[in-house]
Amino acid sequence: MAKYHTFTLFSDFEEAFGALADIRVHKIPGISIDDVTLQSPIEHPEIEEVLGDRPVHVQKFTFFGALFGVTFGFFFLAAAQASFLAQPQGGKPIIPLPSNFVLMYEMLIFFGVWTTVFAFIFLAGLVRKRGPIYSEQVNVDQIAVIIDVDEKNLDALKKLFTKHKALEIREEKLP
Amino acid sequence: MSFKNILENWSAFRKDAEAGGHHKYDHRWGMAINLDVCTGCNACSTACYAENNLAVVGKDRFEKGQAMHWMRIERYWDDADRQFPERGASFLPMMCQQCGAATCEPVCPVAATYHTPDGLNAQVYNRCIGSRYCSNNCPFRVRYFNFYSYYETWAEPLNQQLNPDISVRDKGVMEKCTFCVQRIRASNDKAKMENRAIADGEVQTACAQACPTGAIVFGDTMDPNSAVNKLWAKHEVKRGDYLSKKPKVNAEKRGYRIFEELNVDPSVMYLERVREEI
Amino acid sequence: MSGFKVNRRDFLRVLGWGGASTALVGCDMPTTVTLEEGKEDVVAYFMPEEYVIPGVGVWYASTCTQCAAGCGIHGRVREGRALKLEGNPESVINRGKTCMMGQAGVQAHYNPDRLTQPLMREGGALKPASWEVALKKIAEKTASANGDRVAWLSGAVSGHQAVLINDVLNTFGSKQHFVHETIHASVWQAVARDMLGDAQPVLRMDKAKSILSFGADFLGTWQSPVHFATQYAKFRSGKRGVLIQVEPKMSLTGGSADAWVAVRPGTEGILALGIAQNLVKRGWAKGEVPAKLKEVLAKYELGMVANATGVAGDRIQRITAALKDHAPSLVLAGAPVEGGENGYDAVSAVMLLNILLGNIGQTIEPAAQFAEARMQARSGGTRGALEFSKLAAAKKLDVAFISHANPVYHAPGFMKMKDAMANVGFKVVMTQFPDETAMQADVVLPLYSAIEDWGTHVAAYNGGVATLSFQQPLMEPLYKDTRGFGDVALSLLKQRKPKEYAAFNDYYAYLKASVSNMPAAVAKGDKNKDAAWNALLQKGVLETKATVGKFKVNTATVAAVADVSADVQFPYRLLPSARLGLWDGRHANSPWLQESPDQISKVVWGSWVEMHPVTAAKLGVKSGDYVRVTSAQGSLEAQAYVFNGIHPEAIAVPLGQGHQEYGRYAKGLGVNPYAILNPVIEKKTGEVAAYATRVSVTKLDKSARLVHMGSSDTQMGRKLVSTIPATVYRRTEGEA
Amino acid sequence: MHVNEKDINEQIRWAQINADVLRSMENPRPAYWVAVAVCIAMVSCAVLAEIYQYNTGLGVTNLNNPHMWDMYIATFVFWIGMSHSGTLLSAILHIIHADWRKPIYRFAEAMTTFSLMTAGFFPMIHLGRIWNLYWVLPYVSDRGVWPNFRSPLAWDAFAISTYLSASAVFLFIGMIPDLAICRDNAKGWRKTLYTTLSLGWRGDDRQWRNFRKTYMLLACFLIPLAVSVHSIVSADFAMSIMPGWHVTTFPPYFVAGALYSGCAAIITLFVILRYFFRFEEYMTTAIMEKTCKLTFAIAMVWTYLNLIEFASTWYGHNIYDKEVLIYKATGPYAWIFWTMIFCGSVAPFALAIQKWRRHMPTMFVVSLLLNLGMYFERWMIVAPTLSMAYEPHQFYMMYGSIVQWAIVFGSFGWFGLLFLIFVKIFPSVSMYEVKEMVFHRRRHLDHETAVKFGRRARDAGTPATDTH
Repeated sequence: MAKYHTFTLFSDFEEAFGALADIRVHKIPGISIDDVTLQSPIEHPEIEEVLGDRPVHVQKFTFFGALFGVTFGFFFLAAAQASFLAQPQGGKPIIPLPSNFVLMYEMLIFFGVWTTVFAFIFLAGLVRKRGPIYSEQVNVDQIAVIIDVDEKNLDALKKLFTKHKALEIREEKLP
Repeated sequence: MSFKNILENWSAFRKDAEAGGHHKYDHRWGMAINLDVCTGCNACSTACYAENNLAVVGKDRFEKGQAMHWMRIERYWDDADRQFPERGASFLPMMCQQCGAATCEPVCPVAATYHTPDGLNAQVYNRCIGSRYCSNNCPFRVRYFNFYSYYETWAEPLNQQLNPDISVRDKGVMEKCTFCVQRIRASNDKAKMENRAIADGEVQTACAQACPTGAIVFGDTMDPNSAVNKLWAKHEVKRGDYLSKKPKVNAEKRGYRIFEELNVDPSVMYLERVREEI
Repeated sequence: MSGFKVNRRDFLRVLGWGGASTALVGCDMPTTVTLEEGKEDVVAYFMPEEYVIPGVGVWYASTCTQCAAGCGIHGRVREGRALKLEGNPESVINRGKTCMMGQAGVQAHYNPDRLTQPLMREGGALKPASWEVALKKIAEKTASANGDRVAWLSGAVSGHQAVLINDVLNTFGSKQHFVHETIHASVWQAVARDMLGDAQPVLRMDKAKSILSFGADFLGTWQSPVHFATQYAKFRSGKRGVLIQVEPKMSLTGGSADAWVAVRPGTEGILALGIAQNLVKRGWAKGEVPAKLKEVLAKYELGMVANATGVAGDRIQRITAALKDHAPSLVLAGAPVEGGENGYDAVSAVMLLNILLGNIGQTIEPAAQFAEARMQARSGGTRGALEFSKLAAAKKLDVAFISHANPVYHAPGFMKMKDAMANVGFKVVMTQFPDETAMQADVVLPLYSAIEDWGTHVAAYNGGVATLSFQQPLMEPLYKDTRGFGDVALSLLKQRKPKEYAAFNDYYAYLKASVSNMPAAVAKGDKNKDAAWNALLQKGVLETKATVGKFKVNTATVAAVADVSADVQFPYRLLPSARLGLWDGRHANSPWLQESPDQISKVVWGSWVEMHPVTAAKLGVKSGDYVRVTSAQGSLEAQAYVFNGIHPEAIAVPLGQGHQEYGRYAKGLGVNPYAILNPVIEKKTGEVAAYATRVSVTKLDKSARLVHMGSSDTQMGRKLVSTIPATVYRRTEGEA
Repeated sequence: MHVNEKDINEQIRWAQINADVLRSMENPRPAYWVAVAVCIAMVSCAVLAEIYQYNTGLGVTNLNNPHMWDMYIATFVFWIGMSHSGTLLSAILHIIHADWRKPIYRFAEAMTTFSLMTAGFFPMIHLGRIWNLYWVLPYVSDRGVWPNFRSPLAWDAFAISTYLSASAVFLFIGMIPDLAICRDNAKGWRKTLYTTLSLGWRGDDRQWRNFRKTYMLLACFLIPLAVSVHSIVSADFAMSIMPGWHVTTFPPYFVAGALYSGCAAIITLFVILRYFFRFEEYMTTAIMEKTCKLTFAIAMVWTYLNLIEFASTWYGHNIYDKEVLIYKATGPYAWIFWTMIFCGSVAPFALAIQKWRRHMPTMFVVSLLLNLGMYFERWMIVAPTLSMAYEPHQFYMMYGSIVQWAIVFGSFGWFGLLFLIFVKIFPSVSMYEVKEMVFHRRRHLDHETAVKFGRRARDAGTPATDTH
C-alpha cells in the first residue's frame, strides 16, 4: 500500500495544536503522534503538551566533553612540564597545581563547548538530506505539521486538518 | 614522554618553595658587596660594558630611559634636606640579584628565563619573545630590553672588541647581568677537564675583578671555604625564606639583602655603609 | 676583522711570550688567527699550529697609558684581537685592579676615528701622505733648525720614550722639553720638595688611621687613583680609618668621606693654618714648634678662621680632635687648593699639618726613586704649556714636536695656543686621533694605539717601590700606515745621527738591547738575556734598584695665606673640576666613558654647571635650566645641576667636554671651562691657578631635561644603602 | 513622571519583523561606504605604524626600562572588557529569562566576538619579537620546549582563544534560525552563503528542542568563561608583586569594569543602529531604559570596588602601595586619574535620570564618556605602577609615542570595519527571538488561551520577572 508524505500549513497556532491534540487522542486510527513532525518559526515549549516529551541528549555529550577537557588538561600540562624539558624556576615546583588548575578550567570549557556544538549539529539532524516538501512560510509566521500516512488514512487526516482551518495541505506519494 | 615518569617523580616535581623548589644545586653563585669601601667610581660598570658587549645607546635614547647598564652605580643623597651632604653620598652598585625565588621567572610566557642548577637566573636570548613581563615584575628593575638593533650602532672597528664568548643581542630581546656566566662556564669546563672542583676565586666577574677597592666579592655560596660564603656567615645573612628564617643573633651585623621582605631570596648581600660622627 | 693584518712571523714572535705568559697568568692557552694580506685564511683552522686552540684567549702583560699613573695590565687576546683589559696583580701600583679609564683602553684602540695615515699640510689643508714623504719633509724642515729654536711639547712621559725625546732634542742642542698635564700635582710636589726635601713622598694610607684631605681627590683624579683606591681599601678595613674631606665641591673622594666639609673656595689654606693653630694651642703638636711659625699661626684663631672659611669654630675643633684621636693621620692637598692664586702657601699650610701631627716618617715616607734618572717620569703641570705658548707667540720657535698631548684643546683659553702655534715655523704632531692640535700641524704622524705599541714606563708616583713597567703589543696594528712612537722617534734620530742608531732597525730592538743592558734587569734570573727578557715581558713589571732619599723637614717656607678677594661683578668662583672617566678630556672620544655617568651628578653625554640650591634660588634656576657662566675671559652655556654638595660661593663646570675636533663621539659636545679661565698664575710655582677664576652666572630662558642616570635623589625610606655609626662597626668587627 | 510602556509592540506582524530586519541587510547607503572608507583609513594608519615599529624596534614607542608596558596592554584590557557585554546580555539575561534582551543581544554578541578579535592583536603587537609569537602556544616542538604554563601571559593565550571560539560559536548557533530565514529570502552568493551556514535548518520541533538545550548549555558555559577570562587578564597584574598591581580585588574589579565598558558600548551601538537602520520598533526606549538601569547598577559596583581598592591600600599601610596610590592621585598622571573618576563614577548618574536616558543623543554622548573613563582606568592600572614601584632609582614618567597612538587608533577602525561588514551580512536583530518575545507576551496577555492550553509557569519564554 502506498505511503504519502503530507505537509500542512496553519497560520493559527492554536488550531494547529488542536489538530495535534486530536491526533494524540487517536481520532484517526493508525496515525500516532510520534509520526508527527512540527515545523515552526519559533520555539514552542508548550507543544510538548501535545507532542509528548521527546528526549534531548545534548547535555550528556557536554558532560563527557567537559570531563575529558579537565582530565586531558591535567595530564597534558603535567606531561608537558615534567616529561620534556623541565623548566626549573627558583623556589617553584615543576608541576605547579594552582596555576595548572586555571588552564584545566579553561580546557574544561573549551572541550565542553565544542562537544556541545557538534552534538547539537548531530542530534538536531542538521546538515543532512531533508524531505522534499518545504514552505518558507514556516520561517515567517506559519506552522507546519508533517506526517507520513498510509493511503487509507489520508482523507481522514485531511478532513481533520481542514476542520482545524489548515491553510494548505500538500502531499506526495512516497516511493 | 611517559606518565610513568611523572608518577614516579611526582613528589620531586611537586617540591615547592619551602623545599627550595625543584633543585639540586651544584653551585650557588653569590656576591657580597661592601658599601663601606665602595667609592662609586664606575670601574665595575665600565668593566661590565667591556666584558658583556653592552650597547652604548647615545644621548637621546639615554634621555628616553633606554640605557643598558647591567651594572649601575646608584647614587643617593641622604642629607638632601641639610645645607650640605656632610656624610658624603650613598653609592649602591645594583645589578641582577640572581634571586633564589626570582619573580621574573614564573611570569615569562615562554620560559626564556629560568633557574640554572648553579643558582643563576639564566636569560635565554634565543627563546625570548620580548613580552617584557619579567622586567615589569623585577623589584630591582635590573632587566634591560633591546629596544633597537644596537649592534648596528657599533662603528667599525669598535665591533672588533666584542667578546666572542657571548652573543650580541638583537632588538626585541630582554637582557641582564649574568654574573659573567661565560667566565663561570669556562672555568667549569676547565675544572672538569682537569677533573677537580672549581677553586674559590678562580671565577671572577668582570666587576669584581676590576673593583679597585675590592668591595665586590664573588664566589660560590655553597662552598664553605669560599670568601663570599665566609662573609655571608660572618654577617649572618642566610639564604631562603624570609618568614621562616630566624632573626640574627647579633642584630648589629652589617649584612643585609635589599628588599628582603619581598622574599625573593637575592644572591647578593650588601654590607652596610659606616660613617664616623665628626 | 677586515681592518687588520697579521704578519705571521711577528705574530709567532709575540706568541713566544704569550705561551709563557699564560703559565704566569694561569688562565687560558695560547691561540692565534692566521690572516694573510687581511684575508681570513680559513684553511688554517683545518691545519692549526700545534699551540692553536680556536676560541681560547691569551693574556699578555702590558701597561695602561690611559693616564700617567702607569698601572700594569693584562690584555686578553683571542683570534688575534685584544678584547679585554684587566689589572696586572704583579704591579705594585694597581695590584691587579683597574679604573674605568683603564677598562676603556680597548676603545681608545678600536676607536673608529683613529688616524690611519700621515697627513701633510699642502696649501692650507691637511692632505694624506706616505711616511717616506712625511719624514723627508721633516728632514728638510729640521735640517737647519738648532738650539733653543726647537722645542718638544708632550704630556707626561717616562721610560725610554722620555729618553728618546731627550735624545732627539739633544741632536738639535735643545733643552726645551715642555711637559703639559691639565690634571697634575705640581704644587704639591713643589711644596713637598721644599718642606720635606722630597718631591714625591710616599703616602701610606694603609698605615693612616685618619685622612684629612683638602680637595685631594685621591680616589678619582689625584696622582695615582687606582693605587690610592687599593690603599684606601686597607685604610677602611680593620680598625676603620676616618676620612675627612674639606673642599668647595664634592669630589668622588668627598662622596666617601665620613665628614664632608664645605669650605669657602680658596680659603682651604686658612683653614689648614687654623687647624694648625688649634693643634699648637691645645698642645697636640708633635715636636718643637719654631717661634717664627708661632708668629705666623698667631692670628689664625678660631673666630677669624671660621669667618674666612665659613667652617664653624667647633667643627674645626672637632676635626682637630679627630686627627689627634685617630693617629697616625695623613693630610693631603689637591686641585682646589693647588689651583688657588695662593696655592703654594695653602699647600704649605697643609703640609705643615703633617709635620705638626708627626706624620712625617709615619704615614709619609721618602720616595724610592727609579735608579735611572733619564728614565724617570717627566710629570708637569700647566706651566709647560704656558712657557711653550709664550715662546711660540714670540716667534722664538722654528720647529715644534708635539706628542702625547693636545695643547690646543687643553691649554687655558687665555694662552691663545692656537694663534701661538701659528707663529711656529714647522709643527710635527704625533698622535692617534684627529684632535684640535693635529688640525694645526704641518705634519701629522699617526701613532700606534697603546695596545699596538712598545714602551716602558716609570710611574711618577710609584707607591714606594721603584719599578719599570713594560708596554708590549697585545695585537698587530689595525692600520698598516700607523707607527709606534718609539719607531718614529728613532727614525727622527736616524735622520740626524744615522750611525749611532743604525744597530736598531726598530724600537723593539732598541728596547730589548737597552733593557737587557740595565744592571737591575739581569741581576736576578739566569744570565741568558733572552730568557730574562721573556720573563720580564711575562711579568710585565721589573723591580729595579731604587735610591731612597731622606727627609729634611723645613717649615721656613710656611707663610700667611692670603684670603681670596671678593668681587661684585663676578660673585662666584669657578671650579673646573676634573672627573675620573673623561679625565681632562682625552677620553671624550670613548663611547663607554661618555655613557658612563659622572659619579656625583650622574650626568652623561655632556657638560653641566653645578651650583648650590641657595645660589640656584638666588638666580631662580632649577636643574635642567640653561645658564651662562661669564668670566673676564669669556662665557659658556650649559644646563644647571643643582645639588647641595657644593659651596654656595662656587660654580663648578667639569672638564672633559667642549671638543671642536676629536672624532664623532667628542666633537661638539658640551663646553670646556678652561676656555674662560682668567690668566692668574700661582707666583711661586708658575703654574696656572685654575681655581682662581671668578665668574658671574645668568639664567637663560631655555630649559630641558638634564640627561642623567637615575631618578630619585633620596632612598624614599627604602633600605637600599643603609648606614651605621662607626661605634657599632667597632663593636662588631672593628678589631678584625 | 513614570512612563509605563511596553518593551515592544506585541501586535507587530511577524512578516513585518522579517521584512524590517532583512531590509537592514540590503542596499547600503552612501553613509555606509563612507564609514567603511574611514575605518579602512584608520586601520592603514595602524598598519604603517606597526611596519615602522617592526623594522625599527620597540624603542619607537617611548617605552623604557621601568616602563615596559603601556598603551598596548591598556588597550588590550579595554577591548577584552568590551567583549563582556555580549556575554552579559545574551547569556546571563538569557538564563534569567529577561526577554527584553532579545531585540538587542545579537549585535552585542557580535561586539563580543569582534572586540575579542581586536584585543587579540595587542599582545602580539606589543611583543619584541612578534615573529616568534607562536612560541606561546602549546604546540609539540621537536625540541620538547613548551610554553611556561605558570605565566599569566600563557593563561591569556589559552583564555582568549577559548573565549573567542566559544563566543563565536555562541553567536553562530544563536543565528542559525535567522540564517535559515535569510536563506529563504536571499539570491546569488548570499544564497549559497546562507544555505551553507544555516546547516539546513527548517525549524523542526526536534531541531528546536536540541537548539534550546544547546543554547542554554552554551550560555551556562559562557558566563563562567567570561568571568574567568577577565580574571585571568587581571592576573597579568595581580599575579605580579608590583605595588598597585598585586591587588586581591583585581579579578572582580576587572570583571565589573569589563561589564561596565561593555554595557556602555552597547548603548553607543544601540543608538547608532536604532538611528541608521530605523529599528525604533525593536530597539525601543523602554529597552534602552532597562539597559541604562543595568549599566548604572554595574557602574555603581565598579565604583564600589574602586573605593574598596583605595581603602584597602590606604589602611593596608604598605608603603609601596600607598606611594603608588598617592602618585596616581597627585602625580603627573593625576589629570587622567580624576578624569577616570569623573567619567566612571560621576557621569553614570546621568543614566539615573529618566528624562536623559530616554534622550538618545544624550545617551550616546554619555556612553562615550563612560568608555573614555574605562579606557583611562585601564591605562591608570598599567602605567603608574611601572613608573613608580620599589626601586626609586628607576622611577620614570612617560607618555606613549605617536606610534602607539596610531596603532590604538587603528584598532577602533578595525573593530568598526568588522562590525560594518557584520551588519550588512548578518541580521543584527534576532528575528526568531523577537517573534518568540511578542508571541509569548501576547499569549501571556490573553488569559483564557493560557488556561486552555494549561500553560505552566515553568514554560520557557515567559519572563519570570515580567510583571509590568
